[in-house]
Amino acid sequence: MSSPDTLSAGMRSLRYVDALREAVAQEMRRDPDVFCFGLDVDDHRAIQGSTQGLLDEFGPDRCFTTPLSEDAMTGVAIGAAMAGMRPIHVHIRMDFLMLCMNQLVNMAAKAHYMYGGSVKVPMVVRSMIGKSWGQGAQHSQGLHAMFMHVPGLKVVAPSNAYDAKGCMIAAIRDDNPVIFMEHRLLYPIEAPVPEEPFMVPFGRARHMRRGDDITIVGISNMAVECLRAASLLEEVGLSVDLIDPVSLVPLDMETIVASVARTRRLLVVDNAWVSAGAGAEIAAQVAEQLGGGGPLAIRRMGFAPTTCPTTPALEAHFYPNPLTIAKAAHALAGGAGGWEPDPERARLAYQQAFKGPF
Amino acid sequence: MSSPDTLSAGMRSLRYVDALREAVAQEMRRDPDVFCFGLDVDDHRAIQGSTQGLLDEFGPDRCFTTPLSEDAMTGVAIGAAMAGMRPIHVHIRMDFLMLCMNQLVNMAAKAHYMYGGSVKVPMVVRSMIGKSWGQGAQHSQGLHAMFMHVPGLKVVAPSNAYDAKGCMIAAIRDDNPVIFMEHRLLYPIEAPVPEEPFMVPFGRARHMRRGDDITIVGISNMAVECLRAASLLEEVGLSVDLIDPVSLVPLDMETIVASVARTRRLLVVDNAWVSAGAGAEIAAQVAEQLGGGGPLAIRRMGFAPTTCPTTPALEAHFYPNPLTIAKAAHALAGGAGGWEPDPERARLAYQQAFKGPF
Amino acid sequence: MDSPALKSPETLVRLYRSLYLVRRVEERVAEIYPTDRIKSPVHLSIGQEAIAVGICDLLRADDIVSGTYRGHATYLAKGGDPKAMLAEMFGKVGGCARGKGGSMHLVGLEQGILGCSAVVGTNVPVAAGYALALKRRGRGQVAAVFYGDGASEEGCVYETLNFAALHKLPILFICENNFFAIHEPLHRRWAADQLTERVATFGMPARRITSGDIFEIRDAASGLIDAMRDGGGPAFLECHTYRWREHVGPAEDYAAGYRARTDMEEWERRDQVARLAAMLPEAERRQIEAEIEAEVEAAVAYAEASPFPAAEELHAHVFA
Amino acid sequence: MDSPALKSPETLVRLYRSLYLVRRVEERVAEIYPTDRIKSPVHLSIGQEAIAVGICDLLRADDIVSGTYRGHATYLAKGGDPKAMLAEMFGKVGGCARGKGGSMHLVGLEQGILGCSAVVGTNVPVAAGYALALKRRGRGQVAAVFYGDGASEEGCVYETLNFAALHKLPILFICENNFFAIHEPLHRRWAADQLTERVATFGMPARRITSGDIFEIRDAASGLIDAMRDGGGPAFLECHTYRWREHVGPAEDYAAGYRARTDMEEWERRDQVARLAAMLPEAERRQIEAEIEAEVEAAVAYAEASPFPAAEELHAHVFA
Ligand SMILES: Cc1ncc(C[n+]2csc(CCOP(=O)(O)OP(=O)(O)O)c2C)c(N)n1
Ligand SMILES: Cc1ncc(C[n+]2csc(CCOP(=O)(O)OP(=O)(O)O)c2C)c(N)n1
Ligand SMILES: [Mg+2]
Ligand SMILES: [Mg+2]
Repeated sequence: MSSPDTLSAGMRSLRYVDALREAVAQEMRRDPDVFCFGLDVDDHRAIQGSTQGLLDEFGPDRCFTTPLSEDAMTGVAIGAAMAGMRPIHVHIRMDFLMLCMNQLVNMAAKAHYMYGGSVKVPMVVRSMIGKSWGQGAQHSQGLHAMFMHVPGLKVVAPSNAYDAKGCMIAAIRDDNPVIFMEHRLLYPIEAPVPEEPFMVPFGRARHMRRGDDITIVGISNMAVECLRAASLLEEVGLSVDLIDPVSLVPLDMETIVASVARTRRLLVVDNAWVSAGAGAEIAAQVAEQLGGGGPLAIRRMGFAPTTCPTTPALEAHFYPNPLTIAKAAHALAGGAGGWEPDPERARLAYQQAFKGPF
Repeated sequence: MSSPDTLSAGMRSLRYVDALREAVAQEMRRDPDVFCFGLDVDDHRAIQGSTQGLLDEFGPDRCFTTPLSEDAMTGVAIGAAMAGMRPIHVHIRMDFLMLCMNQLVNMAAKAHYMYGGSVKVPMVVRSMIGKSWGQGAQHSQGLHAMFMHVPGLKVVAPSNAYDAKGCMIAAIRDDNPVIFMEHRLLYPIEAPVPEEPFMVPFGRARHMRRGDDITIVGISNMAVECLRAASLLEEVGLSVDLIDPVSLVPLDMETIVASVARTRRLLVVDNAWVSAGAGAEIAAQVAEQLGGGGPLAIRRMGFAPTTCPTTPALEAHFYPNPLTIAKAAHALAGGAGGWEPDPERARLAYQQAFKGPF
Repeated sequence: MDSPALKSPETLVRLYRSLYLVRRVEERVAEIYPTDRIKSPVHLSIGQEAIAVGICDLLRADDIVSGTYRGHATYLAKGGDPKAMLAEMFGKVGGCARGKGGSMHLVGLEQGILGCSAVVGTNVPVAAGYALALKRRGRGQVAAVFYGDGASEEGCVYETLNFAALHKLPILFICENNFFAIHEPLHRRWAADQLTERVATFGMPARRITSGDIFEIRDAASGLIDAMRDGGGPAFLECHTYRWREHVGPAEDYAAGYRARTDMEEWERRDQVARLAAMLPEAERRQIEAEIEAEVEAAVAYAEASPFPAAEELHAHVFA
Repeated sequence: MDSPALKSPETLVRLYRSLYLVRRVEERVAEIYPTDRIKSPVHLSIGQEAIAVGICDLLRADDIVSGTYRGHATYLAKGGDPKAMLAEMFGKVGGCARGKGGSMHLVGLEQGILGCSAVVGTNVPVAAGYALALKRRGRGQVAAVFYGDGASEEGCVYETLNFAALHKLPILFICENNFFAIHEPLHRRWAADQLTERVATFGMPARRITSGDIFEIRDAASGLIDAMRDGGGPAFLECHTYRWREHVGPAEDYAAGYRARTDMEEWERRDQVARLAAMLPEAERRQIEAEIEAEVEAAVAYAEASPFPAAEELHAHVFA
């Protein structure tokens, strides 16, 4: 598998948001059955630019806004998909998926099975996770765990522009409903991305860094935050095996288990609540497969077990960050207590990564 | 804490369904702000009898059906709760909660927090899990994991008549939204239940059986199925420490961890899918807390990772049952391969427990 | 409407054949049910057949219907295979959903039958999505979606009406108003009996038909469907009707007290099966009935003979 | 409606005071916003004040309002505390939600202000639930729920209208139709411009007011609210209005091209703040304005001075 780290022929540095846009545009060119709809996809803001140009190139039949009716619009996507089209339904916030849970869980996930294989539901549900600047309770949730729970849905969470493009193309070509989660703060981050269409296959985790002391799994934007944490840990001599699962369903447990089999230490960092979350699933599978073989150090991090507050004074403590991740990993690896990475250096590393607003 | 096992003064043997009904009726008598509404609560079937008599005793202002509008009706419950009432909103299937996820997740769970503590949302959301006889894809789901994921919601899953009554009274008096899950097949099962109102406190697991060889956690009706499995295991000399968590949020991990600290073996059996489920949370917490201390054998069981099929030929393989539970526990405890409990005996034990239809 | 064209001998025969098939399949299901060979809840539409039959009679083979858990009539009237239907209800691998869906999830894409759903209202936006695809295809195909008076209360149904009208989708909405959702009468659920007027405000033709008359239903739908094929956009019919049996299960339930048997009897007097039977020459009627009896028995026999799915099938079809 | 009673000097003063307060608070917010001290998205209602002000003027202290993320006007018009509002937007512990809710979740139960919600439409059924409790209490209290033209498309809003009419809840539904949901105009979202007619089919009085005239709004609401207090059940008002600034943020956005500045200018000519200012004696007007300027500055100062919540507050209020 090629990777987002190295710039080779036919690649340019592309922002995450542009990678998404390019993937959709290329697929719409290739396949007239692909269309893109959802609130505000066709306005001048174009979902932060991620649908820019689609209306001009493909016209209002293939790129259109909807009434504020998320539930029915999800049903519409399902019906169109059953008829052989390939809808991409866009939500500007993952929180709004709660309005269409019935269609997603009771229809999309189940149709292929409960109709005995006689229909397919090839649709992509795009949604963005918001963070910071007072997004607050209802504009900040990462709810992927709910979708991981229900058989029949695929769930993808690319953390870089390369995977964003490759996963989007794979999602559009997939014959199943795919919950495609994006993170608002990743949108401006660049990575080398091939110009040609390509697929990042689901179910293959990406090794972002190789190391021997501790396995860290970082989900969605947390993969990026873990990368910064890993560089802080390097300074105290801890080498991190950093894994980005890329897709959560299917989930590449093989790569994760093989890593923890070596390190016997696992830290999962999620951009979501911990309880019954993606981290719980990963930790449980690791424990099931490796627990019999001797001591195993496991820890999960994620949102604080609270609603997300708007005030930055509290929000700062709501999310894991490179500092708290590094410290947790250090402790898990048996590091001597009291290590305090220089917060300035942690913040610096962090800001270098995110050029976007906070 | 008194228990559902022993009949003492002021107790009678009561069916689960009647325990629910009695709890609600007693609370409605005590507190005029309690009311019970939802589709079909006031018809002659009275939600399998669980709301029988409420209309007659309390009148149509306090016991009423609704239009088929689960989403708005959930908002109505929230608003009434904010105004100081104590609504009990009834859904005949847990699957239908997918229609009101937005109100439950984005409003009920968050209101107290996002309004800085200035409102409370004391409401109970009752729903039943269906099983067998062709319930199929959309009438059989146990979706508690989704609610465990979101801070601000309590989640209760009583497995016997005693807990059904005690938890219902506790849920009604609780100042927070409580997701109260019932299992259809538990409705006819009797247990000794006090006549007086009483509360079963949330966050205290119940030891259904004490043993030393393996810890089994059984959720909702699976607690009953595990009990049968435990008696099969006894025959081959394995003693089971069987725990019913009763409430999933708050979750009494102390009792579970203390048990696994002794047995070093954990089997969680849930009436739901395994992926990112309640079992994942329990297994992950156990691994976090005990993994460092040496080998640990962990396994989860639940629904097959498929949609629920209607045909009994397939449905039989969809659920854990005393036979498959006993075999899994036996294997986990290092029992010699190839043990096959007599299926007739397993089935017999099973049928004795459930008098209801399959 | 009693225009002669609508009562042409061919039409009469077609309608009676379809009505009789639906009625007899359901009566057989009711007979078999107590034997526990049907391992699935059944929601019979006995008494309500004329709506599905009248409307499906106007549909082309490549048109689409979408029904509910009470979907036997929709399935059969659109040309669904009674064998596959019965086998499905028996939980057999020869069923239209290989035994995985049961009575509430009948499906037949080859005959243009979108899968039925057990969550009330969910089929409505899905059908509209299918209609969106039909419109894009531009072959004049239409979709007809059936749902109950109860379903009309669900938010997603209103949302769908707005969207369908906005996009001029080729879809006919049919509300089968049988005055009850399970045991709850309209007056406990509807603030006002103005559903048809409400739907009209979305800017689509909307008509209420209270007679239960299959010709009136068919005639009303006919013009609407023709206009739809030419890009005229969606339309709506509210058809009054009556469920003769209990909500779920094979029996009558007038003893329960939530409705009066006399209400049913009024509808029974208008029974379209009996009415059309009387309009046909005796010999012709007998022949149709004999043919259909044979077809029904063959379906039952097929269902009996079909094997249960093998255990491995449990894991098939999770992902396409 | 220009009846003299409605323009009594007291009424005029009350309305102007409220209008001016809302306008000035929002203008101050817009001024402060670029300094990044307001750490929250802001959805200004500048230009739309007359609806909240006109209706809240008729409400008793123990009545209830429910607004949206664009809820500054609702909050202030119902007597919300500008200090608590500004502190909330600054993320300070002195805020009405202790800094946990921000601009989109203003709340003030003591003044009868149900918390605002950032998920469009969600506040509507919640307000109806509150109204159900008010009805049970039997003290003649009413609820007024405000929502946008976009919200009117959400399924739960239709569901709520039916339920409110069915149960004769004391609730006034007010749709603030500013012709846009973010940047999407009505014609891309509404199949037909018959919202008011549609709501009337639920069996409640429904009126459309297109003028933006605060007296017309107040007068229309007055009769409806009086009837409601006596058990008359819910009512609906669609009030046309116009959002002068961008959807979220402090600036104008006519350069974006999705709407014309001239459309705004037409509404600006009808500006109720300026209109009422002109109706007041100069001295009286100046005094009101001076008082309010002082109040606004005091609120800003309070917000600045209030501390951020302590870190431990993160874990408070998860459960009651
Ligand atoms: C969303 C949802 N809510 C509730 C139910 C339970 N339920 C099953 S059928 C039914 C009545 C539906 O009434 P209607 O739409 O009029 O159809 P009918 O059964 O009369 O044909 C109800 C409430 C359900 N299946 N789905
Ligand atoms: C359920 C939901 N869908 C989408 C959004 C994104 N969104 C925020 S405001 C808005 C427009 C709402 O328009 P309207 O109800 O007319 O209110 P206005 O902003 O014009 O006052 C949208 C679509 C949301 N917050 N909630
Ligand atoms: Mg009905
Ligand atoms: Mg608007």
